[in-house]
Amino acid sequence: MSEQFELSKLIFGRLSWESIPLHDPIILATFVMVLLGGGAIVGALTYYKVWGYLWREWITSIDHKRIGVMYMILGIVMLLRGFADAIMMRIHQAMAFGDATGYLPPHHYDQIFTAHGVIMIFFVAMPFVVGLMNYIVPLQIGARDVAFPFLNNLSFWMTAAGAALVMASLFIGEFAKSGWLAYPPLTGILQSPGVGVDYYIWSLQIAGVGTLLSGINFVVTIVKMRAPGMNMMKMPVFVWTALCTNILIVAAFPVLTAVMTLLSLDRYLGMNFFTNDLGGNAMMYVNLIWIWGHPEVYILILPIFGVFSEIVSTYSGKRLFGYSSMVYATLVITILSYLVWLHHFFTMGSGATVNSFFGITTMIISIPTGAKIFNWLFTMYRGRIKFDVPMLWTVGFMITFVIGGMTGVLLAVPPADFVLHNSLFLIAHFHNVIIGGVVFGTFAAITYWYPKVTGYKLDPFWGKASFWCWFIGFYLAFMPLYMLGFMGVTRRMSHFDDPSLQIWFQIALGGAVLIGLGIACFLIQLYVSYKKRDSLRDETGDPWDGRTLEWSTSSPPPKYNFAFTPKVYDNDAWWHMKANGFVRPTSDFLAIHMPKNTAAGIIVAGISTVFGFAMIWHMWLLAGLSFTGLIIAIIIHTFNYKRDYYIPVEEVARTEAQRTEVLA
Amino acid sequence: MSHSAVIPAAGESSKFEFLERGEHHVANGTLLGFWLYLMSDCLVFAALFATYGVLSQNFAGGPTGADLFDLPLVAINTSFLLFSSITYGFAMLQMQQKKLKGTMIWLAITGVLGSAFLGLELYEFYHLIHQGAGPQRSAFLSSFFTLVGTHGLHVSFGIIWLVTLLVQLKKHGLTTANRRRLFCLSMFWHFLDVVWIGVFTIVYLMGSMS
Amino acid sequence: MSEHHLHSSEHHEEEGPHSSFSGYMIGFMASVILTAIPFWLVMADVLSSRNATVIVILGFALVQILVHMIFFLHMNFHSEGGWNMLSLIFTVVLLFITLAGSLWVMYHMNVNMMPGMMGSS
Amino acid sequence: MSILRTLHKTSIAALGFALLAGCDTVVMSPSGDIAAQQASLIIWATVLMLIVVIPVIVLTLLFAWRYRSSNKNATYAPDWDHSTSLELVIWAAPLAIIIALGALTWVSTHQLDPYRPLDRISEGQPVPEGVEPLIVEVVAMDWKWLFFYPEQGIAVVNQLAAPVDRPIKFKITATTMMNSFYIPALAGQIYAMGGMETQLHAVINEAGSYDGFSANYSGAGFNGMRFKFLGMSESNFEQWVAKVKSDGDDLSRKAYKELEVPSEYNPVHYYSKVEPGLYDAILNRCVDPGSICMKDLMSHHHRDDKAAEKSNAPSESHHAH
Repeated sequence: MSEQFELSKLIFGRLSWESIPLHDPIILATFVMVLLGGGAIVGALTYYKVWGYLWREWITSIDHKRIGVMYMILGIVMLLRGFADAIMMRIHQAMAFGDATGYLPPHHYDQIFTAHGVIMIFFVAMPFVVGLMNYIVPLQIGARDVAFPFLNNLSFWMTAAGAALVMASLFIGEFAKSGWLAYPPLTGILQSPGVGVDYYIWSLQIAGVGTLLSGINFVVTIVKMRAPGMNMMKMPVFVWTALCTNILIVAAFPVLTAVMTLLSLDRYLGMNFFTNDLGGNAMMYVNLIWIWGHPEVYILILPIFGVFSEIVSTYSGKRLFGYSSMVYATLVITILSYLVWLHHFFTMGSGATVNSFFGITTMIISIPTGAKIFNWLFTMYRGRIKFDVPMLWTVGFMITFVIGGMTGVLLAVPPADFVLHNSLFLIAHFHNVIIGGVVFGTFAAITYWYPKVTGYKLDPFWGKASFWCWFIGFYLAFMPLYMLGFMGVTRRMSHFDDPSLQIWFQIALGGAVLIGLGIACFLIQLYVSYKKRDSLRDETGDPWDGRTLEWSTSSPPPKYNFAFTPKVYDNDAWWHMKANGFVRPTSDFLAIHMPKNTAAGIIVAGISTVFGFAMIWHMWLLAGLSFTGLIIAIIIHTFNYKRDYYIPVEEVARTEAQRTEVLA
Repeated sequence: MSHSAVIPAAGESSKFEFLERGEHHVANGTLLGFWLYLMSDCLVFAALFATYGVLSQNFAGGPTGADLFDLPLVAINTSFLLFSSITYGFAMLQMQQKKLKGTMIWLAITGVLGSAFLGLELYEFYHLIHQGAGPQRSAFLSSFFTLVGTHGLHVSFGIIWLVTLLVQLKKHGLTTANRRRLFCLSMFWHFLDVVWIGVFTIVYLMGSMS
Repeated sequence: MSEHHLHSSEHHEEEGPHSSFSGYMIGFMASVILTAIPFWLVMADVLSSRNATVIVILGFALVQILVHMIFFLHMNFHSEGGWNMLSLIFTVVLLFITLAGSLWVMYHMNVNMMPGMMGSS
Repeated sequence: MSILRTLHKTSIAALGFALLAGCDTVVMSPSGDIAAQQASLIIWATVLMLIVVIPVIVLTLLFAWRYRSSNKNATYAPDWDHSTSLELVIWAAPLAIIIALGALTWVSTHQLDPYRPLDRISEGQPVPEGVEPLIVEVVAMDWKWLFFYPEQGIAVVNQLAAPVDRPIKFKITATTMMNSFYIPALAGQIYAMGGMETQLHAVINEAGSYDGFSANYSGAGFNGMRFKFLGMSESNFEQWVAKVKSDGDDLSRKAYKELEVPSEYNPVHYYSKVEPGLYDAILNRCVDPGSICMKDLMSHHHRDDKAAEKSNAPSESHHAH
């Protein structure tokens, strides 16, 4: 104990100069690049004096639209990191055959596949879907903001804080070498004494709080803040899927919090939940984390189903086929997603009855999912389909996703899973549904709603290029992995003996490169569209002849979204308004009650980051201080009773008059 | 019908009233939001109870619940919590009658009872650790300490909140915002009571039976 | 359901359920009794069968939870337009799935795998 | 089952390139009966699902083409959004397939349960009267495999041998990490975990040398945790055992402790003599002198329930159901 009281240990914990991986040229180069890039950005921001603007209008903003955009930016930035990990793995695996060891030492490779999984799920896919819901849901239900605007800002910064910790692990210490779900006993203190697993735990804990809060926020928003007349069965499908997703978040993330806590108690306090000895049981960890993990999959894909529902109906110029069965299918999936978790560990040996029960419940999910696919199909049927870029993504999704669904059901047959589990077939399967579903859906959504956010459309040429790169790249990258799975090749390998496998990995690398080009095309698209924004400008606010309320306001929408709250008569509310001679009001505006910006979100999240970092490095003094600081910051925030203000009527009138002028 | 929707010229009348002309009142969602938070907290406890359920027989040669639990102590502790529930109820009744002072007094009594509960629980923990039955001893004890400790941690936060709220009541009185907070804390406090019913039944009573 | 909710939201300042002294007292007395009996059952070892005691005290716990829900947490089907109750029911279902599912799964794993239980085989 | 095989062969053409190639792979054309049944299950399940998947893909492309906005000849019905009969089909078709697949799953999961002793050694060939399974005790270590042959009294690191057409019963545990014991040519995988014992019943039908490995990532040395599984004739197996016996060292507790030190890419190593009860001690985590075995710990506080627990304890026959 006495050494614990050594002052430097108390302050710095186990952090020392050795923790900075200066010996690793790859990391060092990355670090230098990040330093230069970051320095350039900071310099530019300072030079153009935009810090004040950023602070006032973005960082402290409680406007759901701004927060939504920040989530999307976070997602894109982290996508680049996650993809960098992916391409490094693909290059390494394509090289490491026979005598060649590849260019990554195993300890580095193991961190990369762990970081890739964690980043892509928690800090790419989650920010994307949460960001989309943030931007779109309030607009679609005719609301002016979310139910708890401050919490919304806090949620974002907590997610960003988690991402920051993961990024910090790259340069200070290491990340977990455990796979993205960090199964013990590998992640126990005996087998992983380093800081990697602690980075994993604290980044997920902090980001998890943010996600949970935003889940609660959106359930309340959707339940309480819908426009008059919009009853449940008149909500747009995207709102429905958002509701179910957020219900799942509220229901599932507590379990993640609990299981991460148990793992940290094992690691920090020497408890015995998941240890091999003294009665611990690692299988319980696997059981619990998948009780969270399976709903998580649906948290990601449900909103994307909503996105495609909106897009397919808009671009087919047609009502969505089978609205109510779409809603029921979503609800059924929501419930069932909580009943299938064991299919992730059939091979752990729970016996035939348990295995077949969970196998069959898993298959049942494919029924409502199949119904959704058919509903989109019959929305296209007898439509007038315009093949703008979002529709390309949609068709690409439908074809790709059914293949992923099929291989998923295959994996749900326990005896088949016995031979395919943990193989590259499994990897191919979930990339098939996540890329084919979540990623395609996100790009479709970005293209679809981009004009709403910025006021100009995205350049279709680069959009199409991006789509084809992604689409072909996906098949090239992952069909070989299906094959390799049949050859009995396991995931997470850093070296292979059998030279006949190499060609498949090389093809997969080609696919990954193509996907990289797809990402590049997307970034170019953003740039080109910005340059050409005048010719791509949309003045109407409704560039696609849309059907739902977000298209009834200007692009970008004013702070208050709607000068007057719309009344809803139909589930394609805006379509109905257009068809029945809606006239935009030009007078009699009222002052609008709005929430005020606050810095509390970033302060609380910032202190949380410090606390997480201190815990990771066993800096007990800092940990204690920052935890106390956290509580005090929250209490101080609760003493702030003046959280709202009125936008004066003149400002509303002025904003609306500008729009009238533009429309004329 | 034409599928190209044109925004009709101004002045054209419509048979639908498309806009809420007055100010649109949005119901405050705090109570529902807080309720949802409690539901999510419930699932944290579900995971802890499940863990306890699975590991509760894994004594690893160490002491069992029957060896360790002091039921009279638990009974006293339970009564503290039960009394604190009713005193919080009285605070709410005072609040309904718009009596600030009465609300604050009953709230303070609730806080004292909560602290007594916490003190007794800490005493129990100290005692257990002292006799070598700490959370590191076995999976059973890990899950026991974690489940009961998590509940205790919630009570601690409840007390911090309660004190904060007392200050805020003193400062601003029974405003709408403060009454809303009193409602939320009330839900939180009673929710902890509900969890405790599960704890004393499943952990202490069932654990004491050999 | 939501039509109703929308109307109820019009008079919005009426927040939180209204409670009464008698309500709290009934709840309190009931919980005292419902707490005392299980403690007595276990401490005095009243029932000879362990299983019977477990079932009875779990029954008491369940009833007491209901009492707390109704008299202290003021649960009913109307508050927040039924959403409180809906979310509670949903949570209880998930609670049941988590608890029963985990115990079921882990029981089977233990039976299949724990050497202590495999005994001499 | 012969129909299955025929279907297996004929469906190749229909299933297209991916599965065509798939049939040449170890998972799709294995050498052990269990794995073969698992492979044919994959084919069956895939065929069942393709009944829906192929029409969906075809219809997607067809509708996308036919109802493109430039095709003014196609019908346009912007308000058509419901058809009861169509929705019935939409829900019923997947439902029917899932019922079939569910039934298949239930039956096959029970039949191919790794805990279930074999009742046949290959298609149409029941296990001959009086043939007892060869017992192999498997320990996944950091990072190598240790195989005990209790009947032969030998142990081997990173090599496994078994006679063709004789059922094998694997009892599987691990020292620290969670691993997965997998020989694709023989049978599906099952986890190996410390303090736990999983089981696998399988049979190899063709002589040969097959890959075996851990399928579950278990840390730094995971990559080198590979071994060869040798299927051989009964007489060759006898010779192999004799060779192990003549060439091998002693596996005492002390030698085991040395072996237990984490290492990677271990060469094959033979042990001609094994200290009695060593596997049991590994499983019960009491190799270290003075440590108490888990099974004794478990029963320690169960004195009152001991009788009840014994009757609950699963017997071998229990799993046969």
